[in-house]
Amino acid sequence: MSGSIILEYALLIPLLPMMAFPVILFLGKMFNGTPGWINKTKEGGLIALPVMGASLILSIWLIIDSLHGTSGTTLFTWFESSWWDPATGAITTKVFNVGIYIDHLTIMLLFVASFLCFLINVFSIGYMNTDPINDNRNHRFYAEFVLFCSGMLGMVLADSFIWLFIFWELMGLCSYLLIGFYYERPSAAYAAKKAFLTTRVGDVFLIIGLVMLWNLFDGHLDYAYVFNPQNIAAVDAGSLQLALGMMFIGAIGKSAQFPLHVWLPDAMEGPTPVSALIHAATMVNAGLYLVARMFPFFAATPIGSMSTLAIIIAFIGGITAIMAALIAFVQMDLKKVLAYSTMSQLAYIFTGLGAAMWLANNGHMEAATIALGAALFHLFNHAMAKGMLFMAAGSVIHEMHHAHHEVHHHDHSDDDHSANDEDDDFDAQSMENMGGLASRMPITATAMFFGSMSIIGIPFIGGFWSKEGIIAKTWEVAFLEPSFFIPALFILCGAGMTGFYMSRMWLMTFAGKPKTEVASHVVEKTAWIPIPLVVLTFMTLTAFIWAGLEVTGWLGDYDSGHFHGFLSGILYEFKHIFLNHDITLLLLTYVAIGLSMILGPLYAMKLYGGRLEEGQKALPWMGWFINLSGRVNENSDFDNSAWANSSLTKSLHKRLHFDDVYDAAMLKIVVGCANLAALFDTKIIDGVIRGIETTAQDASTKVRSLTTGSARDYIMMAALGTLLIFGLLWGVA
Amino acid sequence: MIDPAYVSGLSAILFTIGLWGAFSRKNAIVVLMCIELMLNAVNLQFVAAAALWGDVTGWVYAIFAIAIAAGEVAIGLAIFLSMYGQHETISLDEVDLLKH
Amino acid sequence: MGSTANMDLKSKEFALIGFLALIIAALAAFFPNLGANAEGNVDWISIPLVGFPIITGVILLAFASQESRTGKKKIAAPIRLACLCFSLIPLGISTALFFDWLIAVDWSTLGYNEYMLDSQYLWMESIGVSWHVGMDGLSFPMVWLTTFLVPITMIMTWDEKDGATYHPLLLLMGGALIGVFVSLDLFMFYIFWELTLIPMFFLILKWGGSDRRYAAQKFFIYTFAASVIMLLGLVTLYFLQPEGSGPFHGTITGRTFDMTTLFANAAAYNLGENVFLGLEMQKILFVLLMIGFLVKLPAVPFHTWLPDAHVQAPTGGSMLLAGVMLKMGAYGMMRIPIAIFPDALVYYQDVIMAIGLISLVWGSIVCLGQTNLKKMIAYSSVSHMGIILLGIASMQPLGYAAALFMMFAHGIISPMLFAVCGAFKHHYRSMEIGDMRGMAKWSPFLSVYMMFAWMASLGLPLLAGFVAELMILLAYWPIYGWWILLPGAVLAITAAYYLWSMQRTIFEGGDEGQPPESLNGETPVDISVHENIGMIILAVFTVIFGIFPFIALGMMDDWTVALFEGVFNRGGI
Amino acid sequence: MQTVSAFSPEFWTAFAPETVLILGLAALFIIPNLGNAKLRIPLTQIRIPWFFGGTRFGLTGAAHLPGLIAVGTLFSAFFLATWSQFDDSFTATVVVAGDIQLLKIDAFSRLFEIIFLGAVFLASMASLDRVPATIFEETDELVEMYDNRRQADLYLLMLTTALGMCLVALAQDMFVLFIGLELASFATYVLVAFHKETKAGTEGGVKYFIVGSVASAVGLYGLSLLYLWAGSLQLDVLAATWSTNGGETLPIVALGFILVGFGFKVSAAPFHFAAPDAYSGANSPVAGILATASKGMGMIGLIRVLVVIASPDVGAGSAVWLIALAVLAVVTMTWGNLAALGSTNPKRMLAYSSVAHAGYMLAALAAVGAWVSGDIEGPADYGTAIIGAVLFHLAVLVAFKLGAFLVLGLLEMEGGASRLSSLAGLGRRDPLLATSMFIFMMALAGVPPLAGFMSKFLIVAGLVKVGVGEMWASGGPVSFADLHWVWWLALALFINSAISVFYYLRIGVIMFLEPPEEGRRKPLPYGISIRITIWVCVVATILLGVSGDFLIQLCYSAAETLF
Repeated sequence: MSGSIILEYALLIPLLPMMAFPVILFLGKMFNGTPGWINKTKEGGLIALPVMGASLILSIWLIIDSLHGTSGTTLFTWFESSWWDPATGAITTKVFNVGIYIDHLTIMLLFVASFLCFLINVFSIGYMNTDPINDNRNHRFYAEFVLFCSGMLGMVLADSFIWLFIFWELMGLCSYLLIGFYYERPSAAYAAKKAFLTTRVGDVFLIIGLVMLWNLFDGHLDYAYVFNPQNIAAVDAGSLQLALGMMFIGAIGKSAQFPLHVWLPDAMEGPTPVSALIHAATMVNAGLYLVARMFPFFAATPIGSMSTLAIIIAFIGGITAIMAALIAFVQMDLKKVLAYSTMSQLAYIFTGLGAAMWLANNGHMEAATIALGAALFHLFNHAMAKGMLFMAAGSVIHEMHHAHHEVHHHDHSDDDHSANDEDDDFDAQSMENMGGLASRMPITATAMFFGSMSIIGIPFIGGFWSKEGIIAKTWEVAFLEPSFFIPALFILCGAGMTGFYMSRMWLMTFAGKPKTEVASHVVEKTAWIPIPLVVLTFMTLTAFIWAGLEVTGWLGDYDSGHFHGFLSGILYEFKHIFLNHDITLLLLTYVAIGLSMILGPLYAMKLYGGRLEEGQKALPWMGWFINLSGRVNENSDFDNSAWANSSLTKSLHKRLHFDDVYDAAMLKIVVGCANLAALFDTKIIDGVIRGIETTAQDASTKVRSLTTGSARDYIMMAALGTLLIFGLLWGVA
Repeated sequence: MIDPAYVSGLSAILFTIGLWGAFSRKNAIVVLMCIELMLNAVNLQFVAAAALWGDVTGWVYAIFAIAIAAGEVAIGLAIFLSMYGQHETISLDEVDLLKH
Repeated sequence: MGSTANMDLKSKEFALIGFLALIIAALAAFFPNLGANAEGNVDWISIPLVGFPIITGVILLAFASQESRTGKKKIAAPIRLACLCFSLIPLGISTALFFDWLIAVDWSTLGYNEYMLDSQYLWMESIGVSWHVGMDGLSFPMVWLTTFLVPITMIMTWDEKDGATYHPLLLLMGGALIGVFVSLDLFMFYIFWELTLIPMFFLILKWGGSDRRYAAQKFFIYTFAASVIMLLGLVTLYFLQPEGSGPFHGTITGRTFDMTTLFANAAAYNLGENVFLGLEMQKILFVLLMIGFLVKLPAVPFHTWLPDAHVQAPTGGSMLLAGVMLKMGAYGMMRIPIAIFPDALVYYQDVIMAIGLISLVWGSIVCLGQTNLKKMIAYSSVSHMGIILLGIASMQPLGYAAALFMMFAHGIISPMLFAVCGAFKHHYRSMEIGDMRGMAKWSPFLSVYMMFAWMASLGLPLLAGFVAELMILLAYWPIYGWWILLPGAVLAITAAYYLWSMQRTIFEGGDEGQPPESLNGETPVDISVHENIGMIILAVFTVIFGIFPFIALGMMDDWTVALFEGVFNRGGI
Repeated sequence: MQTVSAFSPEFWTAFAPETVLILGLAALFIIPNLGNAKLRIPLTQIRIPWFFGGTRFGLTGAAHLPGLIAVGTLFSAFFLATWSQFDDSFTATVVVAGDIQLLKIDAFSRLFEIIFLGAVFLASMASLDRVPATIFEETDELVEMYDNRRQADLYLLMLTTALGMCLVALAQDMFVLFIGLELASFATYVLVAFHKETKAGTEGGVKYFIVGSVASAVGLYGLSLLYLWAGSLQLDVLAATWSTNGGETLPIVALGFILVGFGFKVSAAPFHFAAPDAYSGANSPVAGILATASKGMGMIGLIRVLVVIASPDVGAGSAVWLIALAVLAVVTMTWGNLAALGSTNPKRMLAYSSVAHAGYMLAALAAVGAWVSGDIEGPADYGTAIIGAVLFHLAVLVAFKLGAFLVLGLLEMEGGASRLSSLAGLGRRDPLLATSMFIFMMALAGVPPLAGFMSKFLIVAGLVKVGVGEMWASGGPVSFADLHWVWWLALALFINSAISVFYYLRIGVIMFLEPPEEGRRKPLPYGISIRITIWVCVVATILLGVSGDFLIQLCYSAAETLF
């Protein structure tokens, strides 16, 4: 492993934010409410910003420094302990190190993390500090924010699964704290607990998986050792698959996949920047990162020995993709739609990873590389786009609020946010209250426009490049391994559904006439907020550059891949996608495009499209779309009532009853048993002790009642005693 | 001379009577008499044994035992008196403030 | 600090304190040099760590009794102050030793049955009792922990009522606890073992809650009965030793209570092919000894004294009880039965594992059903003590080191837990979960500490608790395989009851929160300054030992290695 | 070993303590009666001043005088005994009359003399302040108590008790021993009934007297049987005879009767019934004597009979009394502890606890028997160690049991200690006193590092030692079944002491937790001498626990003289 200067300082990347955490917290405790604290440092925002900037710069330095190949370093020994072999009596030392490990996967995620952390920090200064409800508690926000960032960066840089887990848990904590930011709201407190517990369930399996792995690789969890093919070949593939499966459950929990997905929608109780950073862009990717980390195992184990796990991963992905998309259809809450879409897109990536794993494990290495690359590239695109979308949504909600306050002539002095939520049932997040904002919030609308396109996979924009790859590779596997048809089919339909619900969201928000009087007063005026939107729009639009550089190939090969020439790359991509020699794949591509680009949006237009009101004018690149939607909407006499009243729709409104079932199980079964146990403990176990005492007391009264108080009885007793003694003497003699 | 066996047999009988009386009779004085009876059984025993062994010490023991008995009577009566002074009775059954 | 207000010292009391301080300084400075042991190094243990707190505690108690007799309260403040100063002296010494040994001493050179500052004096030659003290990787962390916790406890419960007796009792308690950990003589060990009961008994009896009478008696009798059984085992063991071995064997009995001799004998027999005393006798004695230790630990089903004792005990009492006293059980196990009865240990390995598992699972499940905050914490420590048993049952140096570190970490975390409960009791006059909502609004500091302590206790990484749990799991899986799912489930349940209790106390409750009725209308106040100080210190150390576990783990690991080489290694069991 | 004949000059020097006691008795007879009486020679008018009787002199008539005399006497006797124990020129001395050994001074008897004299000394010193419990009595009776005649009676009886006990300790002839026993018993009967103004006092006296004299009669009958069998009551003769033909019926019957006689003295169940009544009737110092010294007296008897005479080491059926004693021991300790568990009168509680302690000592004796009877092969120091443990127990018992009674005595000075609640609030009223009471309780319960723990520990050590025997072999395999059944006595003992903690602890709880009774708010009467005695007891309790080594050695060497 090569160690350059920056590697020695790489620890600073997570360390700086971690050290900023107590600083901000205590400064906040001290200076809360003082004008200097509020204006000069934005209640800590301007302390967090340079810190995040510093770690961004360091990260970029690190990335550039180690663009090609793997590198890493061991910083210090965390602790060491010993293992004893009863058979031989030999005692070996097991070392647990702290170190940095860098390969392409790390680089990509490191960039995503540090970049988005920085941007969202900028955004939150605009968002949080202009909201009266947050006064005197923003220091908590920023402190927990930087702590989270250090967790994310640390997890990415960690050189062993142990430290991955440690930072993983740290992120979980911060997510708990930030979801519960408005702790006084029961819903927030509940959501925070739910998020932590649900992910905790996954984490338990994760750590058990780690323990199994540690045992398999006789006492090593550091990547350098466990990714070494010889070491992998040495272990039994079956138990390895078991261990990885356990770890995968952890990933499911963290990335909100099928059985453990319930926490993500509720997590939207947190402030929007939190949703943007943690629940869209970074933390939820941790699960993907973990699974992606497993790739070398699949590559190095014997053919087909671990296909089962690959299939399971793909299945989980497929199921989640379609389920989340379905639920997203009926959501009216702007952020909830995005949350479900996040789930669905992460599911895509899981499916892609599953396909990659399967290919790798069955000896199709090149294909596997491409699939893996596509999946990770989609992770990248999705992170950028979804982060942007959330921030845009946040901006919409924010401005809606202000508009709402102005309309209702609230004086901002004693203004209290949640109080309003209780006073009037105006929900600033509900899309039913929006509409026609395209002209009033041009930047936001643009950002959301391109973001949605990237998520949908409109050709040449952002997600398109990666999504096509995922779908194609999945189907490729499906032809080799029939059981892959189901996930493949799911994600194919998912493409179309994405097209529908994303367009629906955009249209309901920005197109048509304002549905409420508030919406017509919205103005885009808060400082700081637009900056990240613009930057990220640019990032989304320039995704084709990465595609051209064949980032997929580079990402797919963790340690030795390198970028290709731009033009040749872009040409190759085009050929590969639009004029594929393989007819099935070609067909597939066009079906996917058709679904996602034509059918989904068209359907959305029919239902929710509409022109802006007179005099309002959207920016050109959105205008045509709005007008088109308006035309489609008018010219179609499409009756959706059957759909809307179907039982499926109802259960979709109820999120397919997952939450109800889980809550019931938790409250009825677990807590019920717990109460019984508590009762048993006091009544039976302790009852025995008390029983002994009472029996002793009773015996005491009985014994003492023999002392009648009459001397004659005493003498008689003595006489009896004499007889007893004689009896005993005789018995022996 | 008399076979000491008879004497000790007699003393055994006396002793038994005394012990029986000691816990069968209510009246303190009678109980005291029973105790004396037991002591006398002891005396008989000693005397008989002394005769048996032709050993003087037995008689000495007997004399000492008589002295002990005398002392016992003296003390006993004194205590009974004070008891009577407090409880106006010498029936052992009615003196049971202290119990359990 | 509320105390400074009433700290108007009369000159007489100044004189008193100064006089005491002089005596103490003289003792501390002079006696160690008297007790220079064979190697000629100074005996820093006997007087400075053990004798000093006990002596001063007794002296101050004598003064305090005069106070409560003449009814003048002036004396409380200086005595309190004196106790704090006196408790800082052992802390200073042990910390100095800690640093010294951390840097200077290579613990791995310290073989099995070898001790730091090992010094021995004749005590009762007729029955072979010697005053034998020394520290090794097993005992030293606990000693440091004790010296560390006593002043913290004093600070945190600074203005406990009737402080003139309260604080000296804490001092006494600390001395007795240290005595348990440093004693290398069975007799001495037992004496200190029982001596710890008395101050705790009074702490519960005088400063306890409404049902303190029952709780105090239960605590005393329960543990006393168990330790008496243990004593029977010890005496039997004592007479089963070869006659005339050891430095101070009794002139009458011919045996010695010296632990090191016992260990040496046992090891000599065990490492050979033959088994010390034979398996059958080992089993009996093992059980006899373990009863005493398991009750102290406590392990289900012997645990029911703990919730009562904790719920009734005052905050300081709970802190020491959970922080150090429970560890005595684990310490005793590791020190005596395991070291001399390896075969019995192997024989009962699965039983111990089962007991540990039951304690772990049962404790956590019962926690979930508790409505009283302190009772919940008490049961949670039952569950954590179960983890220690798992570590022992794993029969791996890793597991042992984990158990040791768990003792240490839990010794730092659980006092904080109980301090938080105490703060609830003290400031809200209610520890019932659900009596209140949204207290974070009213007492942010308390809420922060609560969350911190709760998180630390549920094993959040980078806090002290995590390392131990991780190591336990690592050591557990290879031996017991899928049983690991139970500890795993417990990790989730633990998180569940902790978070749930937080949700129902410091969260929710709307903008104004819902203070408990027990305050009947007063505005809730946040915790006081000295509580803050104590909490912060505890929190900081929790983080330090979470991020840099090797500080303590190093010597623990070396000790376990020495133990396994000295006790278990004989070509397979 | 030197031999002296009775009343020879060496005799008086050898028996210095007893001599002092006798002189003290004489002084107590004479001095308080000195007055300006004149004797008229008959048929004349000449009156010779004859200072006996008449109106007393102010000095000699002082109420405190008898007490002071008695205390002085007892202390000097105690001092002499102790001192003779520690000087090297001490040699065992035997008193003979003709060919009969009457008394013997050796380490064993000296130790017991020390115990007895110490106990009685402390008790009488405490009695200096002790005024009668006058809860339901009128106050003029208090004056009556101060009347020096009555004081003289009290201390006469005290001295007599001491003398009798010393005689028991010294006796080499069973009958002499018995006479000493009776002497002490008579004195204690009267002492118990000394409060003839209270119902409780007289009742306790009566019961104690009746049961006691029955028991002694039974014991005496046993002696007579023994004499009938052996033709002598000399210890050595009896031992010799026993070893030749101890298997016969007659000696065993005699043994049974004698066991009853001494069993009453040590208050072993079921002969203990009168004890609680007597303790609660008597005033506390006297109860203290009963619980410590007179128990020791009984133990001497048992040791002499069981270990010296009927030592079952040889001959057929030799181990007859082992099982009997073991059963008696277990029954006694369990009975005592159970009864004490629910008792609401502190004095009765202490009485029951002393029953339990008797059980512990009996168990130890059973262990000795088990060792002597040879079904455990072990070196000679086995039995010695255990007897030593018993002696140690008796010695330290004086410290904490008497101390506990003295604390109750201090409470009686302000009116009664017959209810647990009379101890309530002591922790607030007089913390030091409460602490010392708590220390005594903990010592009784056997909590380290107090003397009570050491004694209990030594006894258990003895039991276990016998139980384990020489099994340690070479660390080689040891079967649990090889443990002698005596080991289980140790277990029983421990279980019992675990039970006993409950009621000892309850005293502490009541003292420190409960509020004082009505009318008991004012500070306790001071009572300098009783407090001093309490302090002596506390210090002894702690010191003998922490470093009882020298006393252990002493008891061991004392026990050695038996074998």
